[in-house]
Amino acid sequence: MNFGFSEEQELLRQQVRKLLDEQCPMNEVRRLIETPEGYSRELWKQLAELGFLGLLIPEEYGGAGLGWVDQVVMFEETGRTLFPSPLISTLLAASVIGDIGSEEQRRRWLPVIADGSRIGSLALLDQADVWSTEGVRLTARRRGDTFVLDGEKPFVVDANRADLLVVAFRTGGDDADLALAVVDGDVPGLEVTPVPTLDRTKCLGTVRFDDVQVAAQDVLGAPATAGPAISRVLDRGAAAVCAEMIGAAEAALASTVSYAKDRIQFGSPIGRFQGVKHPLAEMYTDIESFKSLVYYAAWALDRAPARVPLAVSEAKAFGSLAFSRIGIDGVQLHGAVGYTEEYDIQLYLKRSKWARPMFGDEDHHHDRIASLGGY
Amino acid sequence: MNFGFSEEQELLRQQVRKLLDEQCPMNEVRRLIETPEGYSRELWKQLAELGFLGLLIPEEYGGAGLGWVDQVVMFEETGRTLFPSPLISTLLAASVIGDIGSEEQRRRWLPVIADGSRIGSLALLDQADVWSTEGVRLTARRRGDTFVLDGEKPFVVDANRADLLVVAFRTGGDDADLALAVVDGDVPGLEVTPVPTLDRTKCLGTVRFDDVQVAAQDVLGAPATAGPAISRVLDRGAAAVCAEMIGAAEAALASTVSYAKDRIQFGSPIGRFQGVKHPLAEMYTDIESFKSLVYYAAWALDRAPARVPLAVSEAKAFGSLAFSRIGIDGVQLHGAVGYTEEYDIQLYLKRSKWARPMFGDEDHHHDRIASLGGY
Amino acid sequence: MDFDFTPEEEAFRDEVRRFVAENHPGTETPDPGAMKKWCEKLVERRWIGFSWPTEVGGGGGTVLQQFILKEEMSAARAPSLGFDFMGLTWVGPALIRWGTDQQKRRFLPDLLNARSLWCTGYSEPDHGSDLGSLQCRAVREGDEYVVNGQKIWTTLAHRAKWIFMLVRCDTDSSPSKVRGITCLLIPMDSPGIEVQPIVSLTGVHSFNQVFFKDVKVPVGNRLGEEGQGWRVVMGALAHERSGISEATEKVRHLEDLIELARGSRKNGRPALEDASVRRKLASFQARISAMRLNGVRHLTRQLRGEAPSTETSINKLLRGSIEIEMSELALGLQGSEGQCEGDWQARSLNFHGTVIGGGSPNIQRNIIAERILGLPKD
Amino acid sequence: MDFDFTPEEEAFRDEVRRFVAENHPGTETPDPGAMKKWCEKLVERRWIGFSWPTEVGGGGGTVLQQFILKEEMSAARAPSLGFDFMGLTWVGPALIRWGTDQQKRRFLPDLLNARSLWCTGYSEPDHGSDLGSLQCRAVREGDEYVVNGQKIWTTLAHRAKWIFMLVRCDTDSSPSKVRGITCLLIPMDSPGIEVQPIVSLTGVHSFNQVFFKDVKVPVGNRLGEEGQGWRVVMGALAHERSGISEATEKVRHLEDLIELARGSRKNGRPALEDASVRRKLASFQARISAMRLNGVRHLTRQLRGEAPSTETSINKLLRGSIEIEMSELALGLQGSEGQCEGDWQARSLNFHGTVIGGGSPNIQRNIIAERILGLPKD
Repeated sequence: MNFGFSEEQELLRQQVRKLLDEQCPMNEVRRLIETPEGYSRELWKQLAELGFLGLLIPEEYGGAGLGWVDQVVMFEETGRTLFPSPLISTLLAASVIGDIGSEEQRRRWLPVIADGSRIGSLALLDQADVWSTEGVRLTARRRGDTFVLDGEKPFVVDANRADLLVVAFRTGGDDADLALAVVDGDVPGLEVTPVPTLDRTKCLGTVRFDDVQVAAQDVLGAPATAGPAISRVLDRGAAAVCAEMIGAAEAALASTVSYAKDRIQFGSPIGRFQGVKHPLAEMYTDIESFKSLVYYAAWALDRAPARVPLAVSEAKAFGSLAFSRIGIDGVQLHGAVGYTEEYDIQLYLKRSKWARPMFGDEDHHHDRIASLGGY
Repeated sequence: MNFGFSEEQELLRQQVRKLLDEQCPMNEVRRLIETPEGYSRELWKQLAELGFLGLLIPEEYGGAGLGWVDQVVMFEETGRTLFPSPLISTLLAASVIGDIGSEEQRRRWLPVIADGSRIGSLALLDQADVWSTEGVRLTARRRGDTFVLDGEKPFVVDANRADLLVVAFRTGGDDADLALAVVDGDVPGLEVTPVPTLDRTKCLGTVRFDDVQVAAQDVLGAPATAGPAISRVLDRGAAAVCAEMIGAAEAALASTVSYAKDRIQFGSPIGRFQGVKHPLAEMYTDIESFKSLVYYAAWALDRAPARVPLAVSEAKAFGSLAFSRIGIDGVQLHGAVGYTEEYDIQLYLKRSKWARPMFGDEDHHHDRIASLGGY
Repeated sequence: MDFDFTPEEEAFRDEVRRFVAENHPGTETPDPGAMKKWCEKLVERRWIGFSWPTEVGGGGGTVLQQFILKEEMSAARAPSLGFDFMGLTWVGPALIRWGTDQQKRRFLPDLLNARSLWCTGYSEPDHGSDLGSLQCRAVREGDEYVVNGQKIWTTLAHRAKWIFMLVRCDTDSSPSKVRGITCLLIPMDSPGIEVQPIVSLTGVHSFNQVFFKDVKVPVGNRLGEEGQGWRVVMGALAHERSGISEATEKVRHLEDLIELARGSRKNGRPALEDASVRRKLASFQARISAMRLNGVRHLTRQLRGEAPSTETSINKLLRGSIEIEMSELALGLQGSEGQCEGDWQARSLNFHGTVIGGGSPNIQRNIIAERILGLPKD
Repeated sequence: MDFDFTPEEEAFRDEVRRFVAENHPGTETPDPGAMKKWCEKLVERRWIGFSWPTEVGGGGGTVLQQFILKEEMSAARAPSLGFDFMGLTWVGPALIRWGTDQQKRRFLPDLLNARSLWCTGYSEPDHGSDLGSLQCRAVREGDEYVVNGQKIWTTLAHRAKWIFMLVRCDTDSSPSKVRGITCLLIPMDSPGIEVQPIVSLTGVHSFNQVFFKDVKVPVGNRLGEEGQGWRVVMGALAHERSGISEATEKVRHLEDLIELARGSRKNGRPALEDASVRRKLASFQARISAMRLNGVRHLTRQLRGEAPSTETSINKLLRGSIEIEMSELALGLQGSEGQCEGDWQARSLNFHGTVIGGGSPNIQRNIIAERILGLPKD
């Protein structure tokens, strides 16, 4: 029993923080999200060179072979600075390949993800907001050895910048007929329509499949393994979003605390008044508790798979509510300037509105907690 | 359009307040609830003499012929002092008789209610917490000209002190077969088992019917009038409870404000701190808004019957939530003494727990608002 | 206690409804041409400045007619009653009460004929919620005032022709007083005025900072006496804040929200079958009714000639929590779509402006706690 | 990061489970005879004072074993580990750290053998949450202290044999300091002590006021030096407040609540089919998990020898809101039955004691805001 990070993990945190503070401070974030790509390819390369893109990828495939607890440390930092990048998407795509891909498939894709030359994403659900295998409706036709896809996956994160998409589809009526395949971002018939987002540090797109052919060798895993793999990656996705939420929530709190100390009204810093102080204390309480839940979920992802679904749902349910409140209260406690484009707090508010539905909102995860608990 | 009380109504308020302050201050309330009867018969007589028991009863039956807005004024005052008495029950029983009773029945019962010699109550539901005609399940057998009742009505308010009970039952399978009858409190076969209450200023009992005979002349109203009459009296009951809630909530706020002004901590009255001041402001906001809703509902009861169901549900839903919070926050803001038997604030907390489910809690009334609104 | 309207009032309501049916341009935010037409029709009826006395060219409408007019317009999602919100809300009533005949003749016709556009200079940096300590100074030099200082959160300053401006005239060194405050009417094209935009979190430019450097204002442009500025402003404020139009606006948002819920699914089932969704909607409905009725109480006080009470602060607090919770429910119903740009999404960000404008919720709580409940100041 | 237990720890868990299975008296609150038997069994195992060093007769259990012991006992709804909660929580650890050999010999055996009953004299009227300003005075006269003053909220003072008492010894006139505070151990039957009951809102007598009039206490009954009282108390406090037992208690209340929901109906349907009921229950579950994990973080700090952080304040805040909301849901599910006397009803009133005890939610918020976030004091 040990609730704490190792020295290596603390070092990792410092490295990531230093890199982001130096290379991607908030003015750079604001600049990047105005560019067509929305992120910095150079910084992406740099992350790859420092080994940060392959933390979870085993060493034999060019990664660092670390675990989710380490990955969470990194995401806390990318969340803190609202670092715009296809990091989570790429990591989740790699995790599916690592999870059920064949040796050959892993060798083919994991090293090029770890070295930063391929960006990945997930295109799982065509039934929006049904965060389970039930959300996969797209049914492939068979044409010889290949599958042919016709349909649409809405709300695909980073769709416009992904070199490869892990696509879920059905080959029959059962859940055993679920399939996952790696589809090239520029395969003929695949069209991505970007969708403007509220949180512009994140990208969304609709992926349209028009007679897209999927070769047998691009289909991941043995028969009947895709369903469970989808469930697992949805949990991993929720955990990743949670980890970024921690960092973002802490930054929102820090920014509001600092404003409360500096802003003088009626002759005192407003942070002296309990009407300001107490909501800040509640934010802190929520964040610390949320951290406990997320760290536990990350440990479960590494070491106790059976505990993952409940741990993840408790974390995401708690965090979705808490971070939403933090975003709103943070803006409100900034008073009128919270409403301006100039102050950063609004960017965290927008992030909270991004994070809440991502991989299921509080209602979804509360419902799941209840089902898992048999009530 | 006029949102305010008349001079007569303000006068009524002063009269009731003066009487209760003089005759039934809080130490008297505390004494009375330790007595077997739980209220003061002398004071009841006095209320009758002053005409306060028959505000709503038409003048030709010995009442004052006033309306619900007047009655609300009086209930605000009885709520303020947590006046222990079977007032609401008696008034509601009279209102059913006045509503659908025959001329003869009115002459028989209304004057003896108005003059204080008979206490009444409602025994409507045998399906607890189904606040509609669906909650009436008790089915009477016919024996010649009389109906025979066998069964139980739980949670009957003031059952132990009622001289007459307005009982709802069924004579067949349709809602048209619903019936209401006046049953004497000491009729053979009727047994009341008192149930200890959390809010001891209020009384509950289970009424058991064992071959209780109801004569035809005691059945109220023409056929098929009982169902609508039950619906109407449930709304009136909710309005009456709301009016008492206003008074109680205002008293809880006043007591907490006064404590916040007097109690010194860290060198200041605690009422200086926003952590105390702001919840008090929220209480005030809730109470004033609740008043608006209740006064409107009272006006609708007098003048616009079609608007009653929605107006009552909006008031009771809002008030159930608000008063619950006020009770809890009131105790909490009193700090440790709020937890003691000695301070009055706990009595208001208990009243809030009484009032919330009475004639439907916030969930019930929110559901009803939604149904009435067609969503 | 009477919540009915007289037959005359009901007849007026019908008149408004007919007018709207005939003249509604089909959208709440028409293009300038259609808006101009809409305003012309309103001017014909004297519904701009409807509650102002007929002697000054107003419509002479009663408080209740005004209430009915606003409520019906809002319910029908009609465009606003003119576009000079600040001018009609603040400047007109203040001019009528405090203006010289010359000032009235000069400014009221434009206001009544929808040809004006005013902004108001109240807030200053570092004194957002604390009007009594404003710093902008006017020094009298002969027949002119020379104004120096800065205003912030000035809505539409970049388009307004005039600013209704509060300055400090006293030479008293202690600044935290309302005594020295004076009201000036200043053309926005005066030399020495500079307007800098403030962009909102949704990228919209409506607020501004306004800088005043040696701006010369003729003494004839002073409204009321020196030191009366506070009363000039507050008198106007009292009569325009029943909160009823806010309640009516919320009724419409709730209708939208119910429609959104009708088209959404939750946990695989229609969202309207979800008990928590239904109850939240119902709770909004109850609270919006409370807002409306609180507004009616405010009206009654007006009708009785009583001083306005705390209904404004109460309704602002109610409104703040309703805005937050409605936005959260709406985005929750939208799910992934809530991550994209859209009306509800913009509303979920924009309400922060309305919640904070005119005093944050904490300021409202202080007002209630200190002025009504008599708790000690912090 | 590791949330697993070692095989040895798991073996100890099994041992506790077996013990409970064999010795559980069938109720959490057994009659005195059964409680005595239960305590004897605990004493045999050295599970009373389990975490105290073996040198003083304690069980020598590790922090984690102690955690496992408490968690399993709570999960099994076993009676408490002894009945002298105050003695075991405050007095024992303080004696072990600060007591003279003679004091240890005199007091520890009774504590370990479940023969003691202590109360603690911290709070005073007007200084409930502000321990540093306590007023109760002890004046040294030869070999004795003479104690005068008053304590309040003294749990079980009417039954305790001894009081673990904080007094002020300094003659310094400025009272708001912890410097002069001293800890005395005083027999409750000393002449000059008077106990007055405080009855709770549920009619239960557990708190008291205790009056001290010229109570003479031998100097040998002083624990630690004069002026060290604050450290004596705080050292003990730090080690007993992981908040894990509170979380485990809440787990059990949640089980009860789910059972209640299982047997209730809402709007004519089983309450567990009601989305809002289910989600509230799930939200309690998530928050209780957070409490437990916050407690584990606290344990880790202890294991690493680090100073305890804010986990206690955090968990007290979490707990407060969970208590309130669980009570509201429970009574909501009970409907009319909630108006009667019963367990949930009593709990819905009683939690006010636990929420306020040890510092109200507002005090916790101040602690977090000032000590952790560095905001200025009010």
